[in-house]
Amino acid sequence: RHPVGMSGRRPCPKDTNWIETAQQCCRQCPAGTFLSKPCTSRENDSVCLDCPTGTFSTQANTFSECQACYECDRQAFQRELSNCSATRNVVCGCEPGRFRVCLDKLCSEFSCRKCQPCTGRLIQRPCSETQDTLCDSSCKPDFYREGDECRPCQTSTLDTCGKECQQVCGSNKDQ
Amino acid sequence: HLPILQWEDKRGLAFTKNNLSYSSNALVIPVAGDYYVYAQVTFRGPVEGGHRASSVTEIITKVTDSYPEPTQLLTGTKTLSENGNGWFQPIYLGAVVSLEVGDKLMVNVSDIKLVDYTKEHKTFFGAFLL
Amino acid sequence: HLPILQWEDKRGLAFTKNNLSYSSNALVIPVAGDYYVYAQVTFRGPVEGGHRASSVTEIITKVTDSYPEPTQLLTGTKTLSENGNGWFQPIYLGAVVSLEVGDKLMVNVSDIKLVDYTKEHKTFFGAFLL
Amino acid sequence: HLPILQWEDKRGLAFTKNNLSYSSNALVIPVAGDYYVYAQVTFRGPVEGGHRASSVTEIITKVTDSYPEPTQLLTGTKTLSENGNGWFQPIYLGAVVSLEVGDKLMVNVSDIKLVDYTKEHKTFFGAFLL
Repeated sequence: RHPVGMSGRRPCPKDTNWIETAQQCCRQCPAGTFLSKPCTSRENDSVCLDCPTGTFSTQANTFSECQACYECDRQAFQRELSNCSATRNVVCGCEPGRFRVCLDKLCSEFSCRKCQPCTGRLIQRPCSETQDTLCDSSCKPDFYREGDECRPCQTSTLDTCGKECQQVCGSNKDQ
Repeated sequence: HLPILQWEDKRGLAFTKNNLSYSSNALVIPVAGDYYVYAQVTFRGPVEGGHRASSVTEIITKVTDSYPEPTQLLTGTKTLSENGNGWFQPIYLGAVVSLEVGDKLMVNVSDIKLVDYTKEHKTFFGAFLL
Repeated sequence: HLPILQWEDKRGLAFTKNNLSYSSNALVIPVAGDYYVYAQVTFRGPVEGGHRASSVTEIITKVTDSYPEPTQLLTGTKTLSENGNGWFQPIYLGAVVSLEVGDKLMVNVSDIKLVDYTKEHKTFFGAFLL
Repeated sequence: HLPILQWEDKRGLAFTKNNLSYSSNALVIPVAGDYYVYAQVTFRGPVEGGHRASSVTEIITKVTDSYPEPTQLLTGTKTLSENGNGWFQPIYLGAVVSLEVGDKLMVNVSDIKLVDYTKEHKTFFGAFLL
């Protein structure tokens, strides 16, 4: 055997891969399939089969099997944005009313946290898949500030409530 | 007994060979001998409706015809000091054990709702004959 | 993709044999078969100028001629509940995987600045044919 | 040096064979070659009278006739962020090392009082020839 690189391997022409067991280049199988039986004499007679359900391959390949689909983490409030197909892994997002908190820069892992409700405030930017709601810093009319919350004015307790409440809710009552 | 995990044994990276088979949640030993048995479980939380877990436990267990009770082979227990945000905790176990023909190996966990089953490379289980 | 670790393959405890070679940050598989692949990365922090990491991740990845994208074989992800003081967190991974001739194995990490590479017995990587 | 753990080598799940023997706290290597060496120590605390540990360490060490000093083969170090309540922390280590006839393998720990020795499946140590 003349040395042509590791174990008889030769660079293969485009759209073919070296197959060790066949000791030759075989045509790649299209995305969504895998190499069930390598080619024999001619490059073109690779046998490709569809990826079984629950598996996928996104690219042309000579893989002996497809990759297993991921699953969305339902118990951590994830949902499927698109399900797994023969050519594409599942894509997960968050359930409505929740947004993604990424574990790392790639955001390959994320948890889904509840959007904040902005009670008593105007919404500057609604909650989205990737960002929490952005609440206005000031309270809505008929709401007064207590700590970092906005409370609704209640005429019944006007004379006993605090200074801020009386200022906001008192002036509303006089109008 | 603690809940027993179910496993994929054919698709993706999963496989069985040399008569080491998988059935009803267990690896079934075909030949008596010493095996290196291993498993990793990635736990994650908090989960919906789940109480706040203070610890997580993974146990590799053996069930054998010659003894009515399961035997705990390997155990990993870790307390959690997470503060309510999303947390991840992998536990890896592996060791050599002597097994008989027909012995069954299973993985038990403290709380099945806390197991991250979403990706095959995060939670896995296997054995090989020395 | 996540950063790839570089390894020492000759000095100290490190060695390669039986044609399992190391080149451009990867172990290169000489013979098709089932291999037990393992790696431990010790992470430590906080590091100068680094943002406060909330988690660390270690992934053993395979690159193969038969598929244009890397495949994640084993992953360990741990959230950190350290409170700013010096912290250490080892992550060990190991399992049996089926590999082809020429397949390359690498270790990726979430943040290379957090890897403790100072001692060969704290961060290591290897594989053996069953 | 750090304290050395003692091990049970006969009863329960413990065993030695193929001349790999256990004496004075060490596994003694009968045949030169590459071995997969592994150990898990489960640490737990707090313990009576013990100071509050800020970290735990497990080291697999080699003592060899050809070198007067022990060699650290594998090390797992983990800082503790437990808040005083009861805590558990397992550390698993495993890798391939080249050993000579008569080499001795031992497990050292940072604080022997923190080792959970109560159950054989929580703290274990072993090696096998490839």
